[in-house]
Amino acid sequence: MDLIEMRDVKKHFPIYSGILPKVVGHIKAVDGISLSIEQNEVLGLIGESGCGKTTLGKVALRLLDPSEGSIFFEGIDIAKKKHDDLLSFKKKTQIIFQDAHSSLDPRSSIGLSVEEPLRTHKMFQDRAKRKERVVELLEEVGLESEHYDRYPHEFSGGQKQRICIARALALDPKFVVADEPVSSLDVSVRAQILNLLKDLQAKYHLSILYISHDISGVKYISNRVAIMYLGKIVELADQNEIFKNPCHPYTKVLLSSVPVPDPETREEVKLLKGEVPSPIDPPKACRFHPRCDCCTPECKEREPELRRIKKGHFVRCLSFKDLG
Amino acid sequence: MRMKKYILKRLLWIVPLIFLVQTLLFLLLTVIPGDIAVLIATPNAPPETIEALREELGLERPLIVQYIDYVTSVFRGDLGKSFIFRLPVSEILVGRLINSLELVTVGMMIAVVAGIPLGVIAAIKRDSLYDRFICTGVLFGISVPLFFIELMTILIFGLYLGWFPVSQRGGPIWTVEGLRHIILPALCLASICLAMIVRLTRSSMLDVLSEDYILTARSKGLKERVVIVTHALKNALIPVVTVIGLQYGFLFGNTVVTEVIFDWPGIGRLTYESIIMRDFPLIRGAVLCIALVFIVINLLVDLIYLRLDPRIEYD
Amino acid sequence: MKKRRETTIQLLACSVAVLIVVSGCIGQEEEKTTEPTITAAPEGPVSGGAYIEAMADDVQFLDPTRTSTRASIYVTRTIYDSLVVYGDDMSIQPSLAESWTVSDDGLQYVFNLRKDAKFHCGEPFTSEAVKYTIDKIMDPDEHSPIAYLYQEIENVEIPDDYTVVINMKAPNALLLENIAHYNFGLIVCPKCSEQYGEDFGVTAACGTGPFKFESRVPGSKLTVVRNEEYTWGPSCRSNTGPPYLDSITWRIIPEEATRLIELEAGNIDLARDISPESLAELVEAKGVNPLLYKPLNNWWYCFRIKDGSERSPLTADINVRKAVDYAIDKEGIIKSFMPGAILADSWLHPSVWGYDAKIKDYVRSYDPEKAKEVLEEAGWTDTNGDGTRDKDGRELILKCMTLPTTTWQNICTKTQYDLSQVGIGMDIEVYDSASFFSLATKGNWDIYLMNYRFSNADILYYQFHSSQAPAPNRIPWEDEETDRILAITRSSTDSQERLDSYFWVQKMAVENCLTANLFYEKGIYGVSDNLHIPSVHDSEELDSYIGIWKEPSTSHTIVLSACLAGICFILGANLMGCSVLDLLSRFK
Amino acid sequence: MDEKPLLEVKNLSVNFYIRHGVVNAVTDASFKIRKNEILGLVGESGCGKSVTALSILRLLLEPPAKIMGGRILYKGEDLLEKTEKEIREIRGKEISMIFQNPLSSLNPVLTIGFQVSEPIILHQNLKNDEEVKRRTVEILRQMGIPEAEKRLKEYPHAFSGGMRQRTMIAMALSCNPSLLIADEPTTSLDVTIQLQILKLMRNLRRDVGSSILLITHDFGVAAQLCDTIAVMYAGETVEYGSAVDVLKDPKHPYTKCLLRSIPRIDVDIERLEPIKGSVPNAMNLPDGCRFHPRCPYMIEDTCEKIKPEARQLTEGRLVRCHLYGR
Amino acid sequence: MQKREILDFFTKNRSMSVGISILLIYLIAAIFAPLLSPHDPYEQNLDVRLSGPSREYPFGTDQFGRCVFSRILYGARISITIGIAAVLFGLIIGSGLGIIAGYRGGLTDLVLMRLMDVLMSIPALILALAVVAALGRSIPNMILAIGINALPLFARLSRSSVLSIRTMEYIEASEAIGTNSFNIIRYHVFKNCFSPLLIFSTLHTASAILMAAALSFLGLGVPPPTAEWGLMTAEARVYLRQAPYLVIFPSMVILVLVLGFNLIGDRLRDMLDPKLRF
Repeated sequence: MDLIEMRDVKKHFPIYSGILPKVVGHIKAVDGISLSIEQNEVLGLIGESGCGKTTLGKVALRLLDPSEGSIFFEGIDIAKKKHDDLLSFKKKTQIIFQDAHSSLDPRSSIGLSVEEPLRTHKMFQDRAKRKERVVELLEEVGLESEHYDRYPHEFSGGQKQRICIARALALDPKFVVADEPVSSLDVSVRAQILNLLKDLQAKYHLSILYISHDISGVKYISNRVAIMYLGKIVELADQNEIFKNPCHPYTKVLLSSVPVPDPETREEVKLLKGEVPSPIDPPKACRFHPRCDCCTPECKEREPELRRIKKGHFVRCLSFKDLG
Repeated sequence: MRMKKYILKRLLWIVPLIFLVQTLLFLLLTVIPGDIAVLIATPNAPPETIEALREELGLERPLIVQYIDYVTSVFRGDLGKSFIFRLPVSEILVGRLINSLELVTVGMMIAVVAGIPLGVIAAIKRDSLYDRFICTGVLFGISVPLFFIELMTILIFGLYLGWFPVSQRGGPIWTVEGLRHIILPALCLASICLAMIVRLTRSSMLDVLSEDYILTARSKGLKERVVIVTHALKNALIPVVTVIGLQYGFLFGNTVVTEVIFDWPGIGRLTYESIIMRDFPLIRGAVLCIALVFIVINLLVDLIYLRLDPRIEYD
Repeated sequence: MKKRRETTIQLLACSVAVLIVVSGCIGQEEEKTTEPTITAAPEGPVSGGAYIEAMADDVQFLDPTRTSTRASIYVTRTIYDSLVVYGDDMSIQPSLAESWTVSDDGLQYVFNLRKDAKFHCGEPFTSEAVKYTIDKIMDPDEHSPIAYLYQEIENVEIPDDYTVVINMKAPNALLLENIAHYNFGLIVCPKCSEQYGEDFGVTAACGTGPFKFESRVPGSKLTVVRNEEYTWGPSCRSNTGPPYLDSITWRIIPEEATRLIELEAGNIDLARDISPESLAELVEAKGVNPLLYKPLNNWWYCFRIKDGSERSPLTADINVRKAVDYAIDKEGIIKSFMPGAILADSWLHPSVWGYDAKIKDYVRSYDPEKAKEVLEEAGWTDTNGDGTRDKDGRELILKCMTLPTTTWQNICTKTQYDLSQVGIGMDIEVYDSASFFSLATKGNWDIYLMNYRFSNADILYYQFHSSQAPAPNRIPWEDEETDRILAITRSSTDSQERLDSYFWVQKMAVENCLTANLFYEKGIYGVSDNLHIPSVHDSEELDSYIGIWKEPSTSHTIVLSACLAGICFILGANLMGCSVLDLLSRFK
Repeated sequence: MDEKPLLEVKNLSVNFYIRHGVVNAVTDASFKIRKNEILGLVGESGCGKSVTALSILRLLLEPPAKIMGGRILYKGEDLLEKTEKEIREIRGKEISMIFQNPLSSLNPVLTIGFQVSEPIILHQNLKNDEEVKRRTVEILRQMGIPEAEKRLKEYPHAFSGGMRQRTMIAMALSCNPSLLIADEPTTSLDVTIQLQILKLMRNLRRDVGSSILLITHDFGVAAQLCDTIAVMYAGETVEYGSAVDVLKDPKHPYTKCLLRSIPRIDVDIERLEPIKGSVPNAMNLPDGCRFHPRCPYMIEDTCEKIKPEARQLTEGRLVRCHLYGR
Repeated sequence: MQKREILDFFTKNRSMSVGISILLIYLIAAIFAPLLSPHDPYEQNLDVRLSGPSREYPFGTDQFGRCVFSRILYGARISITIGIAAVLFGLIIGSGLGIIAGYRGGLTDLVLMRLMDVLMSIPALILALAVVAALGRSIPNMILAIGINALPLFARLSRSSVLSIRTMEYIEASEAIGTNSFNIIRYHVFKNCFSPLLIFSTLHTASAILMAAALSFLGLGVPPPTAEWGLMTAEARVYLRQAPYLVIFPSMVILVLVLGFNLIGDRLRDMLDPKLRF
């Protein structure tokens, strides 16, 4: 049974202007996404900046209220619920941000920050037991117990990200959204954090939504991969399937334009024409048609859906038949 | 054009603001003990005379009636007659407002003309002797009480050296007589905001000099002077212009002490005297004038800011 | 090419600045040359010269029937004339009324008017104007602040153009004095008053006085010019013809220090309202000297006897009042804060009719020991040892009210110190004048400092007659015997009887210690040397400026400061020009 | 093959004197760029690669920064000895530079046309405004900016990240410099736009004939673009060689570990091998070989004590490590 | 850990220690005024009236012959209390309103901020004038008058710092954990917007003291014979030429105290929040 399933979720940010502020347009950040993540699975979400991947992550955790659509977590639709009855959902889900420095309160010690989830959900009665649990978590992510009273500005970037991970694991959640966890770290430290995430996922059977624009990192850590373009998922498949034979034209260009650290493989790569269109009024029908070089007149009228072309491989492009 | 809508939006806000300022003022005025009738009648006058005088000035009417007339009359554009001078308030205010604006503008000009170059140089020669000297000077500048500077200026320039007159207004500033009279009070006003402008220009200049595009400009091989003036100065002056505007509004409201000491017939002194004399129409008119000038200046500052900084839209 | 354009604009800015400065200086020159060139010190009065005077408070407006503030009085006395005026010896002298007769029952006054007087607007001065003025003051709809002075008048008849008959409801010996006193008797021109209505005295004023109203900037300046046809000046004055001065300008300078500096700088000829503290300064300064005059101004502390609306006064107990009177060091105040003042022994100023030297032996002099004895006897002892006396639980701390002017605060602080020496505490509360008088009427205080200028003994009626409670009789003293005697002072026609009754009232006030009279103030003017004032007598100070004349003033060193101002202006314009240019060229 | 290199940096060392102490940002950086060649200066953040680039054009602010030693030979002359005026002649004309963050490298309050035309006016003293405008539009169009003519009047905030980087490159190349220093030009760009910029820079060598010093932390970018690569760690160049040698057959332990610790798209890696510890603090660098605390091949009591020299293994191949002989 | 770091910052930082030592001197003077002052500040002695600075009277005597030096010592108590009390009044009420407006947003924010605009548009001195005239002259009324002026400034500052904190990710992280908004304010928002408020209060104490002096100067300050610097300057105005030192000494004392506060405020700003500009 899927842990979390999103059906046709939409999130539009209104734009206000004029003397009496009235809505003149919408930024269609997430424009109809249906996605499901099973237990103990890492789903990679790749997309260029401005495609709405972070918004999707936040909507999944109800940090942002979806404009439309429903989100089923363990069978219960939490799209429309109010704050108080979301507590049990929030206990089972967590988020890790990109910039570890700004996601830790500079004025409170890291012990307190990691302890906050325990305090909010009143996990243990007295402070001693809570502190013991925090020290256990810190050691889990590779820090020592005497770091408990230190302040965030005394740690390196990598260590701060470890603290955020420890905080995320405090309530041993089922579902974690990792929004670009490593892209602000040094190259050598990046590997340490990726490995840590991989080990913790295996140990606690977490399901992780790993959001990133660094494609090689996603390839390393995720089981299934989804490619997002202008608020819609254009391709979804298992990790080795999608890297072996990408079908959607955008996925092809995207994967081929990643520079490979091997000087011999320098074949000419097709360049994408033009710029990413603005999400306020995206192109009609297939959103990629202005930049797609195998674009047919039909692509300009009909909106393609996400079709199943093979077991577990879905593509949103008219030139692929639906194999049922 | 977007700007017009923005200006309209800001101007629309003035109506409720005037209404609120009026109400606050009316509340304050009703609470203040004593009234003008007691002052006009000689201390020996019996209570009946005072009652008669209050009758004439309309102070006997029930509070609600007074309040409604008081508020609506502004929107009818008639500010009523001053209790003391029996002249229409608008006539008195116009002259005094211009005097105050003149004094504050000259003061501000001196502060700006002296402040900005000092601030820029202090930023360029950072941590040099010059910079430290300017910083300590600025610290003293903002710490010294205004009335002390004024008394000392009167003592030194007015009395011992006798260079400039210390009281009254000698006419518009384009005549020598007018200029002689305005120099001392304007210098005192300039001294307090000069320090503020120097400090702000220096810190905003330091910010801009640490930006990337300054490095780009230098990498093009431009002379340091050109980099400072074309690239750095314009960016640095944007926040400075805003604060100068706010400073002008702040100064305009606080010229009471200066005008009392230098006997400058400005609106600050008029407000002070009319509060002492409990001349309600005059108080209301003067405070409204100052509030309006304050609002208009804030609007001008925002417009200049939007005009200078292309990044910001009118929303 | 950009560089060249900049420099040309800067040059332009400089030349414009220089031009203005030069024109300013030239403008300066012309003014001086119109002065008469004779420089020898003339003996007799010389006509001509613009006389400038500085005052602290502003003039309200110039309609004598509707205003009575002190500053307005100075100006209205120059624009209007009254029927009778005070002579130098405070006797009633003819002015617009050549002669007058009073009926023996004191109920009818007949005035015979001069025939040669004319109003500024050209209207001849007739009795009709007198009737119009008095009726206007008494008319209840006009709400005139001085209506109470003419309460006893029944009506005014004008049998012909130059005789006026005033019938009284009840005899009031003080009618003539009220008319002569200050601005109460000034006659307005009926035609102009009707024509301007509300604005009469505000935008225009028309009377028979030696000067005509010319211009006014509220809050800063007021100017009157000489009335050429004026020949009907009161006979008791030294000059009855047109005044010597071309014009009089009153400048409003609230800050005393600034008034002094303007006086020394020669920008003004006379500075009024100089506080005694600056007397020493005036003496040293060159080119100016102080002119002391006796303004019939009495300072006193008024005690509260009856309960106010919220507070029962400590001074209800007569012993406390006596102790306070003993404890105040009046000489000390005079020596340090009121140089030239004379010690007050009772209510009336020695040169006011009704003063009697016999009162001296009832007056209490400065005797702190006696004050302590009085308090001990009355049971006020310092039980809790905090330095102030108390009695059955109530601390003897007097609540004193005063005005914010420096002299008032100095006197109160000195008294506070004196009283603390005998164990009486005093809290000083400062109120500005508007709230001071209305709070005084409410009565929630023990003692308040007061000074009032009056020219006749009728002040006693207002202070002690029960009908005058709650104001100006703020003690309030309600006693039939006093009321009866006070009625006699007004009604009886026999002057000796009035003298005895005045004396009785003063003795009563001193015995009951209703007030602690301090001193009679010596008024101070700062006067520049080239100004000549014939006489300053008690009631009208500068007697409508007819006799004042001014020597031709020597030019002051204004050339130096003109150049300095010019240089600053050029520098400023230049700096302004290039910095504005700098900013503009960058913003294109 | 070995005619004089266009630019040669020998044993450059730069310190920063700040309130808390002395930061030795660059201790011993040496590499050379031949004409028409692209050198990649690769290293993690904080290894001093940007400081090296800035010190070539002497763009470091003197009060905090101070060039302690070493020589920077450009066409035979040492740039460190040149006077302020001479250096200004070179900046923008001979050597020009583009920076990492396009958002903040363009002056937000000046128009694009003005900023691009500044070096042209300064260095190419063309006769009148018309000629300058034509040259500006031409260089912008050459860099692939559509309707360049219309865009002169616009302000930087109206451009996207990619367009702004193209403007920066146009600005840098407007006077046909012989060396372009690119400090992490594509780090803040999306993958597809990064590819466009890399393609543009590769064509530069062909169209403009200028050699490029590319500073980056991404081995992929270096592999795709550079002829030779120099790896820097903690202020020193630890390895130098042709791209193929350094990437295919890395000699220095740091380069080896680094290549093994980055995820690859073309190879399925079972488990990344991260380098233990973290980048050393430039205030107190470890003595001996800077990498010894994190080096898996550390030789007892030689690597900690003795500071290795840069040895030449073969022609054009240097490495700074005790493993390769005395 | 953080305490130690701030401490060594003090020692290294010269101007901060100057500022603090000035403040300490004034506090000592205020507390131990009775011991330090050579004469009783209220004891009048008319024979030595208006005499210049001498051994016996370090700062000379005023018009009542009172020792100016001891009056300045006693005056320290009043001026410092007025300054600090007015700022506390503004800080507590102003920032309270500001935080609520900042965090709540929407209508409450609009209403509160517009009210603050009204207070801002009436010039500071005129507002103080009206308040003192209405409630009478006393120290609490002066504190109220100056406090009301500080209200909008504190409200705006705290609102803007709350708005900037709200966008930080650690607030979003707490919301993700599920902490309700009250706890978020208590744990995170308040602690983080404390430093800009601390900086602004030190700087505003300086201007509060100047305002108090200006009020007394206009005759709206404390009643006589209280020893307060502003009142002393106001009273001495008349003797400007005879005894200029009567004006110079109190004003100098005000200048040095305000300088102390400004020094501390500037260094605090550089130390705690370098990005804060106003």
